[in-house]
Amino acid sequence: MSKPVTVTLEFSGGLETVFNNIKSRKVTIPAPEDGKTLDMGYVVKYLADNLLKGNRDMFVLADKIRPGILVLINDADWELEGEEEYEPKDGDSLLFVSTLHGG
Amino acid sequence: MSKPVTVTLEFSGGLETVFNNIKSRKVTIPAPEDGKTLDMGYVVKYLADNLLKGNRDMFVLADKIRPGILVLINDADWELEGEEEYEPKDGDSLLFVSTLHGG
Amino acid sequence: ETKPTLPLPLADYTRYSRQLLLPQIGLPGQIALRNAKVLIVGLGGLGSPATLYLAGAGVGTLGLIDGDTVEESNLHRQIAHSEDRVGQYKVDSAAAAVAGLNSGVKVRVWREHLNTGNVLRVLEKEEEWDLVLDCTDHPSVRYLLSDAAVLTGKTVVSASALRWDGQLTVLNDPVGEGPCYRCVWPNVPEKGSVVGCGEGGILGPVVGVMGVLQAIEAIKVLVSRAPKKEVEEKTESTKREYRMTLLSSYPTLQFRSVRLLGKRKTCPVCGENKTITRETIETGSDEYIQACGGLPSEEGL
Amino acid sequence: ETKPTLPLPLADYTRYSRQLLLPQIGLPGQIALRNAKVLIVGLGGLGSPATLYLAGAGVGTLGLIDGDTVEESNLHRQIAHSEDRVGQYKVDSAAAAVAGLNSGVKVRVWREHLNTGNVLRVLEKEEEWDLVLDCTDHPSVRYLLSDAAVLTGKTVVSASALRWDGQLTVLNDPVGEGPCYRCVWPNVPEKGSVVGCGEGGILGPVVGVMGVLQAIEAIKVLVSRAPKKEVEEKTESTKREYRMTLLSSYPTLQFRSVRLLGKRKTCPVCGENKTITRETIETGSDEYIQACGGLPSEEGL
Ligand SMILES: [Zn+2]
Ligand SMILES: [Zn+2]
Repeated sequence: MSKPVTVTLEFSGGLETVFNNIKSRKVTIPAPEDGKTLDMGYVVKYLADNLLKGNRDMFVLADKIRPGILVLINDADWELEGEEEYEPKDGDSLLFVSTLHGG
Repeated sequence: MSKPVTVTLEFSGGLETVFNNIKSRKVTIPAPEDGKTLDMGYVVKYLADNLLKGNRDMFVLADKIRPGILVLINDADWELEGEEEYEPKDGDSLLFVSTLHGG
Repeated sequence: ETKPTLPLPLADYTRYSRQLLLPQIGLPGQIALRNAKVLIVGLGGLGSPATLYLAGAGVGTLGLIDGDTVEESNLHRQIAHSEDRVGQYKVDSAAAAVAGLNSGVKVRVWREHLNTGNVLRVLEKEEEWDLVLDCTDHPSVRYLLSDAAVLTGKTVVSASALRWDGQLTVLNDPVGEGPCYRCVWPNVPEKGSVVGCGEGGILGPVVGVMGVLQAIEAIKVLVSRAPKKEVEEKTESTKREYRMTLLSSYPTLQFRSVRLLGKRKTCPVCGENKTITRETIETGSDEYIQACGGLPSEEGL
Repeated sequence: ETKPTLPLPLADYTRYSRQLLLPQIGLPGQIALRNAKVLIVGLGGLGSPATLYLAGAGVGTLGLIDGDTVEESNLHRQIAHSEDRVGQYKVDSAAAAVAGLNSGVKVRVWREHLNTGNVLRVLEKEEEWDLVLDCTDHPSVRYLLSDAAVLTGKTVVSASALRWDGQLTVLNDPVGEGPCYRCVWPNVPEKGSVVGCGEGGILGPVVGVMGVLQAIEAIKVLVSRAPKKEVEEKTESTKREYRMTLLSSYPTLQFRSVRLLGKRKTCPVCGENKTITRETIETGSDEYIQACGGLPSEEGL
């Protein structure tokens, strides 16, 4: 069974507007109640259910990160780390970046 | 007696030109042979004696960091950390920044 | 004016003296800049400073493409334009600014938006560009330009900005090796789905910083292709990393450099199963229409 | 043009619409910018873009001081100037650029270098500046300007650049609380002692980025003094930190933000034993002369 992890959560590119204008914050993610693994898939759903204040569709589609959002674990694309299966460690930085199109 | 430490050494603002154009490099600083403490005062002298390739006066004056150079330990002014007496730990980032005046 | 023995016109040694002093530029770098042809797509908040700084640096030929005209509400951030050029095509206004700053730069203009009908012609047939700057304000055009750049073998220096934030990446660099826009953003957003489609505010110098950074990265790409210089920087030899620079300027100024995945095997334009080709572009795949409200932008962000 | 009931001229709502949309600016912020008076010291590589972007943003009054005239070798990086203004005072050339971009901005010019004889007059007596930008190219002037700003209670947005590198700090902010230039760089360098005195190369967009960042920081300082806005950012409440932003753009683009010591008790201008006063400045302490070759700069970096 997983333990809770404390990570630094960061939002950029406008995503902060659906997370109560958080740019950067330390957050403790509790272990899943069903005894499952505390992985990034769970973190995304947890954030959408608990921290998100605005339009849920801006962040997830059917509980998956939505197109146009880059997820970075310790400043590297999460696909380099195993994507939804990565199990965050205490002190990890999780950065969610929305594509910008303006010019 | 001190043990060797492995730090990331970085130079900015033109100081890299007297350090063989190193911008960033992992370096292991050996323990002082005289059994003294491996502190920042020692590190500065060690760098001047061993890594510096150009004009020594650009980096030190009488073995002390010269005016116009900011020393940052893990991105904070070394005076916040104890200056010459700070004992670097493995993994520390030591950044030496020369003042720039151009505009 | 040019003595046959001088590799640059005599006046250039004075004009670019402060830049020639840089060992990473020097004479080979300046010659590379002079011979370079750079296409700038979009003459708004990004394209304005990018164009001025590339002109200042002595890039020999600049191509400018944009179908918009200058409006007064552009002037808070689009510093290549001016009040007395309101109503002109942005490319003509920017060409005037270039002529004022550096009359030695050749400028070609296209008074049209980049679209599926003209992209291959502009990118490849009408001029041999060494580099392309994505300074557009629309996701559809970003995908289209990147696709066409992969197909025609061009590196793209891409930037974007909104509100207080900015993003910068150099795409398809080295050509055929680096990731493209689709490798970085594989899922084309639909209209209304992403923060940033539609109307959002923007601070002038925020988009300005991103445009100036594009000029730095463009100069580095062009100069890196010059014959090797005397001084080579000593850097840790590491596997080539692809990065994106993020700016977040409010409440505190913060830049970060994040590591990208690199080229994606599943990318439809540079991956193993290519479904985007010259032909699909020329026949006008409607994918570009769907993204974030379609082609072309009339908003003039 | 202005209806008595409107807090801004009607045309401003259109002109600054994209900036008014930002909740951190909004109407109170735009009014603060319109009422603001900003002094820009140095109209070279930093001052050029800083001036243009502040003018674009609608800062009501800009003061420009510089004793240099425009030379052709400036134009690769000093984008507020132009070929047909070579030979003019830089302040007049920059004023022309401001007038072209935003004729609503009032401009005052001083065709002289900042020195011990004029600094208190320009900073305090002739106009009530809300903010000062240090865009100079000389260490002596940087110390002099910072000293005078502390003594007259002005915040300074200070930047510098050389080769591929840049540095940015906001000094004396909040006024009386934040560190000054001497708190950051307590030991005045002597001529020839520091990399960067004398002739060094510079890439245009590198100094350009730093100047545009000055404009961002200046706008934030000015807007932060406006009456509180509706939306307040939620940030971790932490002790006020003072930071310097460093740019290193070669071989890879890298910004970092480093934490400064803050105000220094031993600082001769803002510490416990003040040895620098209005009087020592006005009588022309020769300390400013010693630093890095003395006042004023004739090099026009
Ligand atoms: Zn691709
Ligand atoms: Zn001080």
